[in-house]
This record gives sequence, C-alpha cells and structure tokens, in this order.
Amino acid sequence: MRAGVNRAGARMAWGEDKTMKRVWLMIAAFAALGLARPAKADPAADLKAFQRYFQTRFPKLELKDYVNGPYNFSANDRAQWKQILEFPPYSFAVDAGKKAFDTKFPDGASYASCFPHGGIGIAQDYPKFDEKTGKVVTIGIAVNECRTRHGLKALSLTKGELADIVAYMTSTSDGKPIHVVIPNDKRALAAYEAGKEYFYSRRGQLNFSCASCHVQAAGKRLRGQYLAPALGITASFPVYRSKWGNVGTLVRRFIGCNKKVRSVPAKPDSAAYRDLAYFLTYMSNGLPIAGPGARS
Amino acid sequence: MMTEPETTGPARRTVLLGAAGAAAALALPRSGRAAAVAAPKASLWPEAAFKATTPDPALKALWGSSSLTPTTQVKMDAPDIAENGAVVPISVDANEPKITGVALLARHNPYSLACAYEIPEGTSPAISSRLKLAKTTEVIAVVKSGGKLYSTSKRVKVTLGGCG
Amino acid sequence: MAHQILVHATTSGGVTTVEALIKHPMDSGFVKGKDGKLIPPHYIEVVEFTHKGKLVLRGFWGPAVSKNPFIRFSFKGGASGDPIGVSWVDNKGETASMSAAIM
Amino acid sequence: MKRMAWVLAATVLGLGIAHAAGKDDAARAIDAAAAKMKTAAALEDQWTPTVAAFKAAKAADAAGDYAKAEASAKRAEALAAASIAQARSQKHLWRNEVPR
Repeated sequence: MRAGVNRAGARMAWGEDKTMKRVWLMIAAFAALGLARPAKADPAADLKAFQRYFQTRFPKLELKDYVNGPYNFSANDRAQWKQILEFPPYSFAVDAGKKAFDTKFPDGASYASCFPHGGIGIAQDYPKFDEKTGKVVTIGIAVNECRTRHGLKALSLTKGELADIVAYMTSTSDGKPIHVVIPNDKRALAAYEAGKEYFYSRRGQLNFSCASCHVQAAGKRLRGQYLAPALGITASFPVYRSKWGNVGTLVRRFIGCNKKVRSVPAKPDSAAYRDLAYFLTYMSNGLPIAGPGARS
Repeated sequence: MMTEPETTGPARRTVLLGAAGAAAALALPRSGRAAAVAAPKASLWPEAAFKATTPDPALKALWGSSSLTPTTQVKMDAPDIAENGAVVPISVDANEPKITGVALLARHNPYSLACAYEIPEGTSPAISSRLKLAKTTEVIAVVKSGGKLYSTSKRVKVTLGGCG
Repeated sequence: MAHQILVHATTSGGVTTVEALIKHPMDSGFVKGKDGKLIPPHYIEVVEFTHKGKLVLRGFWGPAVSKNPFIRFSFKGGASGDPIGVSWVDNKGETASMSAAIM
Repeated sequence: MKRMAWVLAATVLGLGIAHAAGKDDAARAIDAAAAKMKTAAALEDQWTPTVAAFKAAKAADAAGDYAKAEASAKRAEALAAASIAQARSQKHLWRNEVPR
C-alpha cells in the first residue's frame, strides 16, 4: 500500500507522464493558436496596447494620474496619503541620499562623475540597456557600478544607503517624463521580451503573475488595499512604505511580490529583475517621475 | 473611483524643496551649535497618564479630571478608515477661549493617551500629527480651557493591511 | 545622523507655522522584531518648540505616536530669520536638538 | 480556478506518503527533491513552500527522524514538480495575459 494511487495521480498532475506531456503540449499549442505567433518584439506596439488597456478600463483617469497608483481609487486613502505627503516620510532618505551623493570617493571621484549631467535629472532614463555588457542597468545597479569602478563595495540594491541615493537622484527628476529607450539591438529586444514574459508568467504556489494583480485586478481591493495599476507603478520608486518604515527600491518590491505569491525571489541584480524593470518601466514611458513616493 | 483625478506633482515638489531647504539647518544632537537648544526635562512627562489603559484614569492623571463636555467647538479631522494603522493622520482644532492643553486618546489602544500638548498663550490649538491605532477605536480629542475639558470623538476603523 | 530633525517654518499674516519631522523609531514595545522577540519600547516622551528661546509648544508623546513623528502647529508672531528651536528627550534619556530659521 | 488546481495538486501530493522509512530512504528522497528543485530553480520558479519542506526534511534527517525526513522531502519533490509543470506551461500560456 505505498500510495500507488497518489503516485499515479501525482504523475498526471505533474505532467511527467508521456501521455500527459503530449496533453500539455497540445494545451500549450492550442493556447498559442489564437494569438499572433510569438512574433518579433515590438515594444512600441506593446506600449500603445498597454496604455490603451488601462485607459479603456478607467476612462476618467488621465495618463499622468496613474503615478498616484492605488490612491486613484479611494478618496479616503487619498486624503490620508496627501496629509502624509505634506511632510513626506522619505524626506530623511532624500536628505541622506544627497549627502552620500555629494561625498567624494577616496580616489577623489564622485557619483556625479559616473553619470551624464552629473547624475542630476536623469532618473527618468533608467533602466538603460548597456551595449558593452549587453545587460540592462537599473539606476541602482548603475550606482553600484560607479562604486565598484572606484574601488568601493557594492551596496544592497533593496534599501539603505543605495535606496537613499536613488531617492535623491530620483527627486531631481521629479515630473520629468519617463524615457526608457529600447535600442534596435537584438540583445536589448531579448531583454525586453524576457521582462515581458516574466511579468505575465504565473509563478509561485498561488499561481499569480505580476499581471494578475497589477493588470487584471488593478484598482480592485486585495485584503483592504487597492491594487496599483502596472501603468505608472514604477514612477513612485524608490518608495517609503509605512509597512517597511523606510525607503525601498523597485527591486525590493519585486522581492516582496514574489514572496507574497509563495515564489522564491530572484537575486536583486539578476537578469530576471533587470529585464522586468526594463519592461515595466518602459510601459510607463511618457508618464512623469513621481518618486520618491509614499505608500502604506 | 475618484471623480476628480489630480496629480500630486507640483504640491509634492514644494514639500520636497521645503524639506531640502530645512535640511541646510539640519543639526546633530549635542553638536555644539552656537544657538544650542536645551533638552527638555524628562521628568515633565506625565507617566501615570501614559500608563493608564482607559481614557478616564489617563485624563485624571493628566489634568485631574475626566469630566468631558462634548462640543462642536472642538474639531477633529481623522479618517473613517485608516489606510495603515501605523500612520493615521489626525488633526485637532478648537474654538474655545484660553486653551491651555490639547490631548488625543485612542480608547482601544493598549495605553489610551496618545499625546498631550501644553499650549502657551499665542499658540494655536490646531495641531496635526500622525498616530498609531492598534485596532478599530474611538479617538477622543480633548481640549483644556479655563479648567474645563471639552471634547469630540470619532470612530476610526482599522483594517489589516494586505498586500505585502 | 542618528537623530535628525527636519523643520520647515514659514510666516504669513503674523502667524508662524512650524512643521517638523523627527527621525525616531518610536518603538511601542508591542512589536516583534525579526528574531521574534519584542522590540523594547523606545519613544520620545517630551518635545519642545521655542521661538527666540521662548516656549511655543510642549508636547508629551507616548508609544502611540507614529515612527518618525510629524507635527504641525502655529503661533502668533515670528519673523523671517527668527530661530525656531526644537528639542526632545526619549524614554532612554537620549536627546536631540536643533535650531532653524523661519523662512 | 487554475490557481486552485495548482494548490490542490500540490497539497494532495504532499499528504499520505508517510511510512516507516530508513536512513537510506530519507537520503534518496532528499536527493530526488534536490534534483527536482534544481530544475525548478533553473526555470526561475521555485516555490517558497518547496524550500520550507526541503529544509524541514534536512532538519529531520539530521535529527534522525527519517520517516519525517522522507515525507518532507517527498513533499518538497512534489511541490518542485508542480512548479516545474507550472513554469513549462507558462512558457506558452503567459501570452494569454498580455493586453491587446
């Protein structure tokens, strides 16, 4: 009596059995039938469709309103948020970030020397595709690359000093339209596609994709809180979350979302998160930077 | 959904500038600045009032009375539902003459008294701050004027924050 | 760095409005840390605001005041450039103070 | 619905595998789980309960509770297998979620 039934059942559910494998393939093929074939990546067309999707669902919202995330959906929450923004809790982070940013490295260089325009007013251009390495570089990763180039240790990409620095840099881009560029380079397009696939793929034991919450269920309540639409969601990062009690980066939020659906998060500097940030931020192109932000 | 969506851009920007401007005057403790400001005396803190678990003994310990006169002259702005119980913005204002004290109490917090203020002459009783509410509770604003206590209260619902 | 105070004081129509954000954990003693143990209470007990050395507000705070406390109040008088003093003492005896000019 | 199916499948599989087990059974189960988990990780779809079950298996194994070690390892393997199936199906299904 060694759980024979269970094992058979298990095989069926796992899709390990050969017959089942065929069934899986058929299901997959069937699912793919209705769509255009996995065609060439067309970020511009995706962007249009993405923004149109939300504008059809929430006709009263203007594009720029999406940077206010969940606060478009509840007057009660919005009023509290506005009161908190009167003296925003991320002020300390911006202040500390500016001090760190202005501090010279031991070799005499500084963060400003690593960025175009001395790092001021450029946050809207990130993530960027680096043609040398063929990788996507988020603003946080760029800060770390700057540090290591000058003999300093890389910082945590999720919170603390790096989040403060990025918060300060982002504050100097306030209101500037997000301007993520996807060059006509196979590697850049592949990174974009990988980010897109990550965003829409269900994962974790709860079988949620990023899109399940932030596209399909956007504007709906999940345990008392409104889900922010994916459109505009990156604009407020880094963000001070009352729940955290400090400022965290976009990648910190990725990690949190992954854990929430019972999925082991990727590494903060992984290709998965770089590509996800690339795709997701690109989807908000044209919306104003509103970071650092404050959320519950 | 909100009928009048608006962005926060400009207002937010002002705030940031304000904070950054003030940052110039940012000071570290005991930094020996020329205009040194003396630290308050810890002994002033009304410990018994803050250790009381219900409003009545808290007010008795604080101001010697728990007899409240509800009035519309005391105004409190608090949300119907707290977005996050850890940070609930609450403002008080009052129209009574000669106000010398303002206090906020949350009936169902572990300790009811949240904060109390001494209002010297010339200072307005209008005070905004952010409080923690452990669960759904009546929040009571009390104002001390001419030896009497005036109050208003409001129930604030606290739900569990969900998304993680 | 540990004890920052941000102050924003403006004057208009003979009334000065003071806004302050004070960096402090304001641990209530009821919250568990990552190690599963309760974080001991650590909160500001008394905070004072002065205008040119004269007390304009004294606050008594308890564990129910939010982390990184914010306060806004106003008083009659005050002119641009006048010093506003802020100081606090917490339940562990730590103190911090600063002075900022009215904008 | 789909979500429920996954959770159910994973939960049902984790149950009913307890039996008298020896040290070798536990070791075999742990190895099998580790192998499946490696595949799941490569597909960027490891589930946190998989990791928890695997940790529990290792801990029980170290404590000499081989029956528990084997049961936990099998649960980890089942969960990893479910996540692999999820990841593989999503390689195609994700496109259905893209707004058009």
